[in-house]
Formats: sequence, structure tokens, C-alpha cells
Amino acid sequence: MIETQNILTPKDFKSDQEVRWCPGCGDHAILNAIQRALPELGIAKEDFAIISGIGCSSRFPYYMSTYGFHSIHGRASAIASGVKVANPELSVWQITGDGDAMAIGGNHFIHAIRRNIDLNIILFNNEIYGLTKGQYSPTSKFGSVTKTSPYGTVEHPFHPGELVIGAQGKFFARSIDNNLKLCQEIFVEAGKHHGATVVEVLQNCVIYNDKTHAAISDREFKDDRQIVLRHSEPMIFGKNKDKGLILDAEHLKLKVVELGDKYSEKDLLVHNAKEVNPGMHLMLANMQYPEHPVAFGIIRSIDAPTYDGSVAKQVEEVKSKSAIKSVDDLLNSGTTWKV
Amino acid sequence: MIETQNILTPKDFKSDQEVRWCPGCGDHAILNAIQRALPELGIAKEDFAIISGIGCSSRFPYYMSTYGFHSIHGRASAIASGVKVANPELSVWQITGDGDAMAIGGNHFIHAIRRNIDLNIILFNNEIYGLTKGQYSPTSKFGSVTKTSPYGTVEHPFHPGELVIGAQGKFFARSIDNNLKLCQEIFVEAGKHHGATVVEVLQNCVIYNDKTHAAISDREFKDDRQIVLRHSEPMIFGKNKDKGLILDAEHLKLKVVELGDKYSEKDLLVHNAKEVNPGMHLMLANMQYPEHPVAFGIIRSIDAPTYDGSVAKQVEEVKSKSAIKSVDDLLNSGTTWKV
Amino acid sequence: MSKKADAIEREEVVIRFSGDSGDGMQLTGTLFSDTSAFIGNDLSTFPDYPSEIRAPQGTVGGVSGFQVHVGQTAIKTPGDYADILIAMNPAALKATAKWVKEGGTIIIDEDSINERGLQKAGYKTDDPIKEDKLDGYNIIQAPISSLTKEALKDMGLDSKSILRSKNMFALGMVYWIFDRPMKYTESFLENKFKKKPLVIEANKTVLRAGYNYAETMEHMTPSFKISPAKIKKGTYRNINGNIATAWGLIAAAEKAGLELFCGSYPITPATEILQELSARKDLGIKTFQAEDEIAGICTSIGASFAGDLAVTSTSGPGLALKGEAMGLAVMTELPLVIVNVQRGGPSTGLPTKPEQSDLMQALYGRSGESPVVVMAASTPSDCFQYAFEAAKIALEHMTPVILLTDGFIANGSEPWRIPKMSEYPDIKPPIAKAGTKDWQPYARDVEKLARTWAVPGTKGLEHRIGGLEKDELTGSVSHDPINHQKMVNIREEKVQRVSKFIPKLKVEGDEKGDLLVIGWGGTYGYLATAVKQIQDKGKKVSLAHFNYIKPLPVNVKEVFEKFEKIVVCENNLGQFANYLRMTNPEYKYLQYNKVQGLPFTIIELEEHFEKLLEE
Amino acid sequence: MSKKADAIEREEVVIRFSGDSGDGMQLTGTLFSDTSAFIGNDLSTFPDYPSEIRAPQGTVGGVSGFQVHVGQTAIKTPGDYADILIAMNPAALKATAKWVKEGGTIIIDEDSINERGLQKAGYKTDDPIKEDKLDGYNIIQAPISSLTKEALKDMGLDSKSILRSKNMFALGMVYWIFDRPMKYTESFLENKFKKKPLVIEANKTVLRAGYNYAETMEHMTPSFKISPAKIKKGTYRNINGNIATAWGLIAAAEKAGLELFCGSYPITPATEILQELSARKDLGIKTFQAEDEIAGICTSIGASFAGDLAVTSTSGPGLALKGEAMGLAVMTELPLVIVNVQRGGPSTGLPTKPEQSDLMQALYGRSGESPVVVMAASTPSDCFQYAFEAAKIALEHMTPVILLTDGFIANGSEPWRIPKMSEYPDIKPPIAKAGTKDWQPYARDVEKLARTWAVPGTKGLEHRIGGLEKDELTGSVSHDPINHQKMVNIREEKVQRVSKFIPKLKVEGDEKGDLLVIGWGGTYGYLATAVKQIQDKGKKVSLAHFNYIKPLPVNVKEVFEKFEKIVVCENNLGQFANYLRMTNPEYKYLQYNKVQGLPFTIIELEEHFEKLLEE
Ligand SMILES: Cc1ncc(C[n+]2csc(CCOP(=O)(O)OP(=O)(O)O)c2C)c(N)n1
Ligand SMILES: Cc1ncc(C[n+]2csc(CCOP(=O)(O)OP(=O)(O)O)c2C)c(N)n1
Ligand code: SF4
Ligand code: SF4
Ligand SMILES: [Mg+2]
Ligand SMILES: [Mg+2]
Repeated sequence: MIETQNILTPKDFKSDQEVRWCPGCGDHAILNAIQRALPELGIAKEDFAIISGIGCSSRFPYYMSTYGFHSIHGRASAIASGVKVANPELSVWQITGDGDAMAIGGNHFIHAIRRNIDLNIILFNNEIYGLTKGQYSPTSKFGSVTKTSPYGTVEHPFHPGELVIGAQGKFFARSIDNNLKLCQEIFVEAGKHHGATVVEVLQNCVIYNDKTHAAISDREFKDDRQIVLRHSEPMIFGKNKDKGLILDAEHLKLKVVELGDKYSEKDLLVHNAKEVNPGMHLMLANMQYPEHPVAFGIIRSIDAPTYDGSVAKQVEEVKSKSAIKSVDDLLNSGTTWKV
Repeated sequence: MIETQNILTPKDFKSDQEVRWCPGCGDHAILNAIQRALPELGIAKEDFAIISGIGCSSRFPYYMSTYGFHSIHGRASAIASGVKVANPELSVWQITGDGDAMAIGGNHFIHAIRRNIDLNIILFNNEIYGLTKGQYSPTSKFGSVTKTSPYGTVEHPFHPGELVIGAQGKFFARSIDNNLKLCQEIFVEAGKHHGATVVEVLQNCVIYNDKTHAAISDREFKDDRQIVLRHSEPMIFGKNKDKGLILDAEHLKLKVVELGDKYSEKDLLVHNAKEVNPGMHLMLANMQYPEHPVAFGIIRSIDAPTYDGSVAKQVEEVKSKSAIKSVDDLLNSGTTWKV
Repeated sequence: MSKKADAIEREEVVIRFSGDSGDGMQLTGTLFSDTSAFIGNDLSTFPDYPSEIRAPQGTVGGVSGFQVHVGQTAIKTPGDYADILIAMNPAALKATAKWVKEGGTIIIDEDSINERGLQKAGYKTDDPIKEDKLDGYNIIQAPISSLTKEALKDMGLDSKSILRSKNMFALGMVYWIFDRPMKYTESFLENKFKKKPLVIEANKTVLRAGYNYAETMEHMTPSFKISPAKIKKGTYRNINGNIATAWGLIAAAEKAGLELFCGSYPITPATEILQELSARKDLGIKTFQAEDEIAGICTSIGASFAGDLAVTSTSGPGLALKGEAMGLAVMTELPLVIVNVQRGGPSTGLPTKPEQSDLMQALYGRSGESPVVVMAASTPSDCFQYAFEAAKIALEHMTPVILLTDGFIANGSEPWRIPKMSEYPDIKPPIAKAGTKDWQPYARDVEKLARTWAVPGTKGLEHRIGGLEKDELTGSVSHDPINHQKMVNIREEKVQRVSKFIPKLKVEGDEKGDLLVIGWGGTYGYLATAVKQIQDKGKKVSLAHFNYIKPLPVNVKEVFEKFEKIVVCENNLGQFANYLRMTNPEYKYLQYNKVQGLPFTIIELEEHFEKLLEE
Repeated sequence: MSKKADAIEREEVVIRFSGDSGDGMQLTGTLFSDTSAFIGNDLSTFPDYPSEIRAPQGTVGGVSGFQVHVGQTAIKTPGDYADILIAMNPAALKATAKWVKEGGTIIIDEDSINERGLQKAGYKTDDPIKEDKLDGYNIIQAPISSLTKEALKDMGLDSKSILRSKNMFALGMVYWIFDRPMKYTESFLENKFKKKPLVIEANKTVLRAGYNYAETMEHMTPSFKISPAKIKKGTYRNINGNIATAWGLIAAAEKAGLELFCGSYPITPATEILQELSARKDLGIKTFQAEDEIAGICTSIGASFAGDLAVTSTSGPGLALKGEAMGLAVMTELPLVIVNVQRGGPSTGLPTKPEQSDLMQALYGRSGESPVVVMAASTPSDCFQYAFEAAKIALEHMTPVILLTDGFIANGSEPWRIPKMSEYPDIKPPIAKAGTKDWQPYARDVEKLARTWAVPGTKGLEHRIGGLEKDELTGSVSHDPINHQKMVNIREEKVQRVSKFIPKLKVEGDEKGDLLVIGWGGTYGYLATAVKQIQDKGKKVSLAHFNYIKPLPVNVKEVFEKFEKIVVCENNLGQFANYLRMTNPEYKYLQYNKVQGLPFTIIELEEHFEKLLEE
């Protein structure tokens, strides 16, 4: 990734294609946030590759003026992995939906994470299959009534953060479509991080799953039901910054406390996104309203060697040691004889 | 599952097929343990269905005298899910290898777990592809030299327990091929548990990955490097039962302590396999030698409604309420007209 | 309402409703179709959705259409070109005008013809009629939006709700034109909005307003009379291909005395089958929305092993994913129905458009010699019949069966005379009973070559199956070369033997002639209509339409040899023609192919056939 | 070592080494082959592993064999039947005796013929020779185990190690029989066990002991002389098909100036390609052992998009899994090589046995009209050539190419004259350069119809591709019916145009005759030998062997029309014959098919051809 001279602006990342999501769809805002985030990375436009699967969200690459690949359902992680390993110089972004990433694409998703390939995976979680018009997804809430579950689902949803951690995830963050600034901030950090990053963006599908995140996203309540985590800052939240999180060590659980007589800011947990041991991050990622506020921001961010980097390094090492420098050398290596 | 009058013995579960694993392969012992465990469940022989994928371990069904299905690579979880949902009366066992379950079969594996389908998944973890003669698997240790990684792998392995928990796993246990009794004990418990159970059995492949578990399995050291967890018992281990685990709450980490002056048994953590919050189970499942002893036994065992049970229940409920009782009713439902 | 004396008596008429995705065109079309059906017309419909994602309002990409063909004779297609187009905005006009018959009637909402609307639709001038050269047409510009507002002005509704009912105005106009009663629509509205009396009232008011408006301007609107079709007595309903498929499978399960299991993953245009089955828990149907298509078929294979009638439904790219598992079903000789609703390919292709390009994939998309039965339905309602047959063959012959439909018949609907289940045969799968002496998993019955089905839970028949080659009797793993050859032959022969259990190929028209038109699957309506029309001109043309592809009916050669020329018509590059070249190489097959994501038109077919006759 | 005067001069001899999986037969066979190659014989080998899991020692299931055919003329197959069988135990005898020529020589380890051994092997009596009716054969019972022990008794080795070197005793005997020098083997041993001088010494000792033993009992052992083959001058090496495939791809990357990327998942018998590429990091090869076959091809598609020469390797069931993604590569018109090493099917089938039953799958195993180039290699060493060609076509024509090999040529080996890379043409992919004016993603060159390849990182050529139907020029999503028809036609035509860039079909033998034998892929050696042998009898038979399947060479009709009869020989049920019926329907194709997990035998082919000539 070569830094560019010319400073790019969000407009430079807009393609000439008409944006075709439903009016009011959360995808518009996320597109917006990415178009604002990318210029901040100081990477030349031609060095971005945006890879998606299939789904409403996966139409994304068409609206970006970078290199883009709208591939097939569920395979974006694998395709993006190939792009990145083939050319580690590129900044590779994967755009995916909850169905695309975690239903049909679940295996590629967890393996890309496990391998720590330097991809930026933006997961649009609307808890529904939008493009096929409203069937439940692996993140739909238990009991959801959808076109394929007219009597309610009987399956427990994945929690993307938990699954990411279970797959050896080194970077997990969460944002929401109606918080443009937070999205932008996180995308920039994800873009800078070396290794697989997963950003779950809670996204509203106005048509097939309207208000699925409303309990925590409504302007009225959101400050009391969301906590934005920032590395080395205390875990404080609430409209009046009057609530926080502490650890109930005995039950190994997070507890919400009111700041005031009994607790002050210094009693609160301080967020350490860089702790390798995933226990705390798992608890944070798993917090659910109403018991807890839902965690936003960068929950986990661990440095570790990347797959693509290691492959490139290994190739260089072996190259430097081997006597075989060309195909002619190869063909004549080992046992040969003259006639 | 109807209890049988006749008491079955391990011999009743042996098929007439010659067992074709390599002499010394850990699979022999696991077969043995299953043949001892199944009679303890009091289920008629014809009510067992054993489903496997492809791999050395997946040859398993041929050696059992029950109903069996040696299917295709990676798909055993899906096939077993279909068997169980079609007939919830059956006791369904899935036999799978680390490659079968977590490489090609990773997606079906995590989804079967997420759905909590009442399957007993026995995962033979030899950290290698045995059948195809020695390529690395998703559980091979970082840096493993194998036929497809002559210069060492550059990828981090999955920890099966962690992945299971990440996928909403309700039951996870670990055993090892050279501990027949523990295997048998766990298999019986898995068989009794309602919901998806995953038992990781550390298995030695004498041919392609010999001694991969030796550091913790050698008779000499094993008591000091393994801890067998039992629900509501203190976490104690060591040849002389002189070591135990406590929680370092500040760093949210498990710590090994010596029993004696400073710590006594009552200071130790008590294992609670039934705690819903997965934080502690994750830490226990993730313990690795040399920092910690490796955890064996039933690490997590949570009761929750099963998918197959809920489907059957939903069908009954809807049936009882609907006016449509036959295909004739269905065809004549809604808008019709006479000519 | 005055009986119209001057109405034009017509055999058949094609009407197209066209508007924005949010304009309710699908509902409008359906209500018109239902009403026509009630008064005894035959009909065929085709909903034509826009691409999958809602395009911005008012653009050509966002146009949603519904075409219906009604008549007093048997109607087999939704029609090529419309007699009447109802265009709710300029984009609808832009997108659809080319599908109106020359000189046909176009009703357009006058209020929508404004700068913004025209520009969004891509018109360059302010006169769309001229720009699209529609001067020769009967253009009726009706102020639909404003009259709707006017009609509802006192009802206290917000303006969004008011405008949402403008489709009723259009529908009212159409009812006047065809002299249709409004009572069916009224009672539908009463039912649907039971809890919102205001909405009922509003819709009914606007419906009547539209009717009255058309009557008032009688001099401009044409007026048609279409008498009831002479169709068989019985109880009828409308049905589309996807629902018919789902119901056919349910019917088969009932007739087989088995539970129905469907493991599937949503994909356009097949999703509705899974949706309908999911809703049918009252009949004990178990659906499993799997994590992907592979799990869809694999859960079904598991369910089949466990003794259910197992089904999986998908479309092209999903079928590709199921190939490996289908091979397992072939090897284990388990009954399984795979429904593939074809769409435009390759890859994601044209996902909402019909095509017939998955035939070769259905026949050969697996490793090794891996024969399965392949069949195809040809109309929305006969999906019921062929789904039933597919299940019957799968169960009785112990084999996977692929049933091909396509987006055209899957979404299209037609009136269907409701059969009685007592008219259908029982299905008798060869289930092995507990206590069977010397039972062998791969022993076969001599006629069908089907093995028996021993279901887990059956005492004494415990056995193991799998994907490795099997011994011809015991089913144990066998690497024996001669056994392999035998089994390869048996699996092929077992599928071929199905030909003895299926109907012979029928010829529509004379059994001898100058041209035999061959088709298969969803193109039936177009081919039959086109062939009928040139037969009526006295030409010696007949149609042989295939529903059974592998195996072919036994009398293919008998049929083919009596014609001078054979032309195979398909919406692909010639896959069935090639298949016939393989299986019946002694004939010369001409081809007529169209791969445009559109059905044939009757006109183009007729022209082509006539040309062939002249050559 | 005494020069043997009475040695029988032979054109060619077939030797088979057969023993337990642990007996080192693969090594023994390889050492013998290498030595023969060094002294200038031509040869062809075939390792024949047991089923995938090690069977218990001493059983028929656990027998591992290695057959080698050496000669002074061109050797094209490993031979049907062996002149000499070395059987290390009764199970080896039991499994292999039927593959020895009548009256041939069988050397068996006398020490292994004991009750336990016989029983394990499944003999019912204590006289295996009689039981298997081998009385007419030249049976040499040599006390191999005890003489090995004897030879090593003073060396201080444990008995397991001692017995492990008994294969060297057998090899020594064979060396005497063929009058082969032992020095190559000795230096091999010295190299291999560099750090274990005791092992070197032991093996050499036993080797010589075997040699001497054979000499001593000269009256019983036959003795053959096979002069060096008259082959082209050059440097030679042994190579098998999998290694040759891997190297051909590497060579193509070098000639194209691109990096090679291989995304793959292990599967028998293709795994070795991935393994070899993994070992070639010294040439910059990037391998990606994916989580499954789908990820294998998808990472490769990603790498292709990013500008690498991208490859994926697999076998039958794995190819089925790749179908959907192949469709994506077709739609996006990206270069991609898919190597499919065919094995016995359907499903898991006979995973270690060769077959040719994936041809239809390669041609049609995808949704929609989804054309790719399909080619097939025909010998172990020409896998290099065809892998190179496959990559060249993929890159220069911007298309996926499927290269078919099979387990027989993939594992079989033969001497190969090492080419110089300077003899190979450069490969020139149509890479779009930064700054190209008015560049359009789907604009094509007129000759090949290939679009250009604009690789991420190239300034100014940013664009989007995907699986939806594309506009014929801009590559944007297009739902336009006429555009779809055009694109479907163009994709097919692009593949057909490749025919202008490939060699014409060659006829081996006269260009005119009574019988044209047609084959494709890995059966070449057998067909060529059989045809040659009946040509030598004066019959008018020729061979046309295909390496290019889609498109076919341009001169097919020219070749076919000059023969009275055509017979297509395949290890499947007739897939290529059917393909020819589709593409060249004017000829009548007879078929000769064998689906036994075994190659043809020359004898059966000859018999069949002669029968056809008589009919
Ligand atoms: C192989 C395949 N299977 C199924 C589909 C149909 N399909 C397209 S998108 C989709 C799910 C979309 O859901 P999600 O990924 O959550 O994206 P969203 O539309 O909600 O943004 C499905 C099932 C397909 N295109 N390809
Ligand atoms: C579709 C498919 N891909 C690949 C293979 C080849 N294959 C068979 S088993 C196996 C891996 C076996 O490893 P594991 O599951 O760990 O089982 P083990 O042999 O170690 O018991 C592979 C890659 C196959 N049979 N089918
Ligand atoms: S259907 Fe839902 S997710 Fe798709 S574009 Fe519309 S609002 Fe967005
Ligand atoms: S190869 Fe390994 S895993 Fe397979 S049977 Fe042998 S020892 Fe067991
Ligand atoms: Mg979604
Ligand atoms: Mg393994």
C-alpha cells in the first residue's frame, strides 16, 4: 500500500451507479461511512479491492469507484482471501450480510478469521435475508416470525462477536447504521489494523425486518442501552454518563452499576481491547439488552502475524535458500540421466 | 427411545467387519469405548443411527452393528440433523475427524451446535488428515510440518472447545484415546444429554502425526498435565492431588496453585458445568500445557430446548389448531369457485 | 350498472398492469384474475417483478408488472402482447409500451406525466407518446391520482394512504371495460382489512369511482365481452407453479403414508416452495431451513435414510452445490426429490428471469456415472401432477429424481380444477419389514431393480450404507472390478426401467406430418398455442412435448419417424436437442433457441415454423 | 558379476512387485525402474495402492503393488500381464497371481508360506500353488526372510529392522535376472540413509545376498536381456502425472511472467499436485490449503482477479463442489485452470482407482449455459505439456479451463526427456495497462473474443465485476434480453474460437481405413499399443486420440469421414461418444466401454477391434 500524494475525498469513492437500496435502508448510511473512512487511510484508490457475496448489502461494490467484485453467495471471505494472498499490497474489504457471512458463508468466514488474513470484513447484520424477501437468518432472534418461519423460529441465533472469538478472532467491533461517526471511526481503525477485522454493523431493513434493533437504537433510549467502548477508557454509559460496568468476580459476570454514592468512575472496569485472553471480550460482546447495555466500538484488537504476511515471508526465506531458481533448474533437479 | 428388556453388551455392538485402522491407531480404543458406553444407555440396538463423514475415523460405522451411514466428507452433521429431525426417537451419533468436522464440515458443525439438535458428536482430533496420508488440518499446531506444509504451517489452529462455545454450544467435553474409562463415562453422559453434545477425543495417528498429544498423554506426566473436571467438584489435579486451579480475578485468568501452606482445597474453584454464562467454560476449554493442565471431562453441560423437540412440538400445536387435516382440505382451502 | 350493448365480443384478451413496485400491481392483477376466474373465464397470468432490489421510485428499473390473459377458450400462456396496458406512471409506459399490440389501448395516469416523472423514467421530451411513437394507439390519459384524491378527500386519510389506493381506481376502470362485477373484489377487501374499516371503505369508494369514470367517458374506452370458457365442471382455484409443486409433494406423502421432510435454502425463484411447506405444519410437514444448499440436500438425505419422503428445493446455482450429495443419494439408492426451479444463468445470471438451461446440469452435474431420473413440469398447475409423480418414482424405484420447473411457471398462475385425492394412486415404497428373513440391503426386485428400504428403528435390519462402491447384494464396501461394472450398469438400468412406468409420449395433432415441434418443460403453453394456430391454417405440424426426460418415454422413435422434419425449441442453446442426439442419434434435429430471460412469443414461433415448412 | 551368455533377449518385460503395505514395494519398484531407466530402457510404471486405510497385515486388502514395464522400444503402458511376479507373502500371491502371464515366473518368499499367512490371505488349503492352479507357472520359492536374517545376523540389528530390508533381497534377485548394475541403488541407499551407516550397510548386504542367491540357483531363474531403447538423445528423468502437472503449471507461470497461486483441498488422487506446489516456495508458488473445495476454487478466483495465474486441483466429488464457482469464473471471464484427476465414481466410489467418468461433469456440471475449455492429458509425462497449454489458453483467452487427468496417469510414471524452457512459447495474457484510454472491462479482441484483464492496483482502471449478467461492453449489470442472448452466444463462441489455436487432430496410422479407434485422455498407452499391434498384422485400423475436447480440433470431420467404422473406447459408459454424437451427429459411433476401476488391457482391445473388423 503506497501512500498517495493527492488527498482523496469521499466523493472520489462514489461510483456512477445509481444506489438501488430501498429508501430508508440502513445500507445507505454504511456506504456513506465507508466512503468517508477510506480517504482517511491514505491509500491510493486503485489499491482498494472490495469483495462481496450476494444479498442486498452485497450490492455494495457497485456503488464504490474502487476495484470491486460482487461474487456469489457466501464465498466472499474465500475470494477476498485469494485476492489478499495474491497481492498483499492491496487493502481488501469484504462486504457481507448476516446470511452471506454466517449461513452459507459460515465456514469461509470462520476460516478467514482463524487464519488472520488481513481482510476488513464489514458484516451488515439486519437479522434477515433481505434480497430473497424476508426469510430468517442465523442471527434472527429466537421465535422470529418470517416467511419461512410463520410459526416462529426454534433456533438460537449466533452472536457474531462470540462466533468471531470462537474462531480465534483478533479484531471485533460493533457499530450501528444510525451512528455514522462511530461507523466511520471504526472503519478507519479496521482499515489500519493488520489481520482479519470483523465489524458488525447493526442494520435496519425497513422492508422485511423493520425496527429489529429499535430497542437499542431509538434516539430516546440509545444512550442508556448502548455503551461505546474505547481502549483504556472506563466502561461508562448513560445519557448522563451515570452508569458503568463492573465485574462480579464471584459469578464471573458483568454488572451494571449506577455511579453515585456507592460507585464512582474509578470502580469501573477499564476497557482493554488488547488483552489476548478472550474471556472479557466475550462477555462484552455478548451483553444484551435489557440485562446489559449493548457494547459498541472496538471490543477486541490483538496484534498477531497475518497469514498473507507469513506466506510472503516464507516464500522469501525459501527462495533465498534454494538452489532452484527457475523452471529449468527444477526440471533438472533430483535424479536424471543422459541418453 | 424405548428401553429394551434384554440387556445389551459391548459385543452386541460389534459388526462382522474386520477393523481396518492401522495397528496402534487411537481409533481402536475409541471404538471400544463406544461399544462399552452404548449398552449403558438402555436403548434398543435398532434405535441407534451412527452417521460419519469421510476420514479414517469416519470408517467407524462399519464396525458397529447398529444402523450406520458412512456419508461424504464434511456433511455428517447435516445428514445426522436430517436423521434426527425426521425421527426424534433415534439416538443419533455423529463420528467425525478434525478435518471432516472443522475443515470442509465446519459450517454444518457450527450450525448443528447452534440449533441444539440432539446429536452426539464424537470428534476424533488427531490434528492431521489421516486418510489422505498426512496433510495439516485446522487443528494442526502452528508451524506443523506436513505434506502440504513442508516449511511449516502459518495458520493458527481452532480450539474445538472454543469454537463450540462460539457457536452457542451447550455441551462440550474432552477425553483422550488412552483413557478408555473416561471416554466411556463421557460418552454415556453425552448419550443421555438432550441437545447437541460435542466430545473432543484427542487421538493419536501413529502414522502421520505420532505423539502429537504426547506431552500431555504420556503415562509419566499425564496426571500433572491433565485435569479431569467433574461437576461440583473442586478443580484439583496432579499425581499427588496436590495442585489446583483458582481464578485470578484481576486479570480474569485461571491460575495453577500448589496445595499446601498457602492454598487448601477449599480455595479452589469448584467446577460448575451448568453455568449458562460461557466465560469460565471458555477459559477451561482453552487451557493449554505448559501454562495450564489440559482440561478433560465434561466442561460444559447446559439444558436447553432441542431443535428437533421444538419442531415436533410446533407441528403438534399447529396441527391441533388448524382446520386443514388432509390434502383434500388443503386443496379446497382459500378462494375457490365452482364451474 | 348498465348492460353494454356495444361491447366487442372477444375470444381472449391480454391485459397488463404496470406500475411502480409500491403501486400494488401484483394485487391489482390478482384481483382482476380472480374475478375473471369466478365468472368462468380461463386464464393464465405472469407476474414480472423488477430486479431483486427495489429501485428508486419512478424509474424503469423499479417497474413491476402483472400480465393476465383471459378467454373463453383454453388459455395456455399469459399472451405475447397486451390488448390493454394500464400504466401507472411514465416509467411503466417506458418499460412496457413495446409489449402492447399495435393499435392497442393504453391507459395512463395523466397526473404522473410531469417533468420529474418523465425525467426519472428516462424520457427526453415532455411528450412520451410521441417520443415512443405511440400515436397509432388508443391512449387514454386519465387523471387517476387526482380523481382518487378527490374521491377520498372527505375521509380523513393521510395523503400516502390515499395515493396507495389509486390502483383500485385503475382496477375499477378495467372492470367497467370488461363488464365485470365488483363484488368479489369488495368481499376480498372486506376480508383482508377486517380490522381497518376505513381502508375498506376507501378502497371500495375508489374502485367505484374508477368504474364510474370509465363509464362516463364511454366514448373513449373500448368495452369487451368475454364469455365464460367451456371448461370442465368442477371446483376451481388459482394456483401458481411453486404452490402446486409444494402441494404435489404433500399429496405424495399422504398417499405414501410417510412424513414429508424438506431441507432447503432460500433462493429465487424457488423460495416459495420452502415457504409454503413451512406454513403447512398442520399437515405435519417438517421443513429445515438449512445453512446452505449442501446442508439442504444432506439433511434430506438423512431424513430419507430415516424413512421420510425427503425433498430439497432450489434453483440453478443451488443445484450446482448439491451435485456431490446427489452422488451419495445415487450410490446409497435412497429416495429423494430434488426440485430445481430454473432461472437465467450462468452464475447469478438473471435470477428473476426464466430459462431452461439447467437440463444438462440435471442430467450430468455429478462425478462418475451418476444416473438420476429427470422430469419437467410444463404449466403452473401441472407442477402438482409432476411433483406427485416425482415423489412416486423416487419412493417406488428408490432413486433420486430431479424435477425441473422454471421461473415462468413457478410464478405464473392459472385456474386449476381441484382434484380429489381419491383419484390419485397409492404410493408403495418398498419398505423392508422387521423380521424379514435373509434380508440384504442391496437385493433388488426384478422388475424395477429397486432395493428395499430398511429404516432405522426396524428391529433386526441394522445395516450400514455409504458412498463407497457397494457389493451388489450385501451393500458392503467392494473394490471388486467386476462388481463395480455391474453396479454401474445396474444403477443406469434402474433409471432406464422407470420408462416402463411412465406414460407414452403424446402427439398433439396428427401422428404424421411435415414438422414435429419438440419442446419440454415450461414452454408448453407457447408451443401448444403456436402449433395449434398453424394447424388451424391447415399445416401438417404436430407437437410432442416432453415431461419425462431421463428416461425418455418408450415410444420416442415411433413418434419421431413419422415426420419429415423435427425442430427442438428451447430457452437455452440446445440442451435437449443434444440429449436427443445422444439418445436417438438416427434423426436430424433442427433447433430453435431463445436465451433472453423471456419466454417465447407465439408470433415468433409461428413465423419460424412456417419458414421451416417452406424450406 | 558374470556376464550371462544364455540370457533371453526380450523386447520388453513386465515385472510386478507385490507385498504387504509395509513391505516397501513402492520403493523396490521405483529403484528397479530408475536403474532400468539409467541404462537406457524405456518404461512405464503403475503403483497400485490398496484401499485407503491400511488393512491388517497379511490380508489381501493390504496388498500394495508396483508394476513396471521395461523395454527396448517405446513403452506406452505398464503392461497388461506380468512376466515376473515377486510376491512377498501369500496375500500378495492371492491378489496378484491372476495378473501373471500364463507360464510366467512367480518368485515367492517361501518363509511366508505358513499356516497363519495362508489363512490370513484367505487360502483354504496349505498349497496355494495348487489352490490357485498355478502349476503351469515357473514358481520359485526362495527363503527370502530367512536368508535376509542370515545375511544380517552379525550386524546387531533388531529383528524388525532386519525384516524390513527383505525387499532388498528380492530386488537383488531381480537385478540378477535382468543383469542390472546395483550401483545406482547403492548410491541411492547411501544418500537416503546418510545418517544411518548401519542401515546402508544392511541394505547393501541384503541386496547383494539376493543377487548372489539368484545367481547360485541360476538353473531355476530365467534371465533376460533387454537392450537400451532407441530413444531420442537428451537428459531424462522419471516423472509421474501429478508432478508433471504441477511443473507444467509452474512453467506456464514463468513463461507468463506471473505468480502462481493454487487454492486447493486434499483429495485422492489429486493431493500430490498441491503437495508438490507447496514444496515449490523456492519458485515463489503460493499454495492455499483451503477449508474445502469451494474455498479452493474461490481463493483461486480471487487470486485470478488480483492478477495471478490461478489454479485449483481436485478429483471428481471435489469438482462437483466447484461447479457454482466455476460459473462465476465463466461470467467474470477470468483465467483459471481447474485440474481434475478423475477417479472411480459415483460419490466416494472407488477413490484410488482410475476412471474417465467426469467428462460430462466437466462439460456441463454448472447452472446455465456455462462453457469452459475442457482438455485431457494422456500420459504421465504429457501432463506437463497439457498443464502448460491449459494455463496458456486460460490466460490468453481469459477463460476457465478444465484439465482432466486420471488416477492412472497421475500416479503412473515414465522416463521423460527434460525439455528446455526456451523451447516453450511465451504466454501473453491481455493485461490492461494503466492509462489505457476509454478502457472498457468487457471490450474484446476480435480474434479470440477475450476481454482484457485489469488488475487491482492498476491506476485508472478501477471497475466492478460479478456474477450477474453483464453488459457486453461496460460489464455493468444488465437485464436487457438482447444483451443476455448476445453474451450467452459470445461466451460459447469465445470457447469455440480456441479451436483455432490448438493443434489439429492427428491420426496414428493411415488416414483412411476400415476402423478408426477413438480415445481421449489417460487410455492412450493402451489404445496406441493395441492399434499398433493390429496394424502390424496388416489391418486397416488407425487411432485418433483426443486431448482437446471442448472445443474439438477443427479437422474432426476430415478425419472421421475416411473410415468405415468408428469405435469410441472409454473407461465410462460412453460419455465422449455421446459428446461426439452431439457435436458431429453425422457419424455412427460404436462404443467400447469398461468401468471396472482398471485400465483397458491391450489384449481385450485387440480382440474387440478384430471382432469389429470381421463383423
Ligand atoms: C447459492 C445461492 N444460494 C442462495 C441464494 C439466494 N440468496 C441470495 S442473497 C440471500 C440471503 C441474503 O441475506 P443476507 O446475506 O443477510 O443479506 P441481506 O440481503 O440481508 O443484506 C440468499 C439466500 C443465492 N443467490 N445463491
Ligand atoms: C469432497 C471431498 N473432498 C476431499 C476428500 C478427501 N478427504 C478424505 S478424508 C479427508 C480428511 C481426513 O481428515 P480427518 O477428518 O481429520 O479424518 P482422519 O482421517 O484424520 O480420521 C480428506 C481431505 C473427500 N473424500 N471428499
Ligand atoms: S430489502 Fe431491506 S436490506 Fe434490502 S435494500 Fe430493502 S431495506 Fe435494505
Ligand atoms: S493413518 Fe493414522 S488415523 Fe488413519 S488409521 Fe492409521 S493411525 Fe489411524
Ligand atoms: Mg441480512
Ligand atoms: Mg484427523
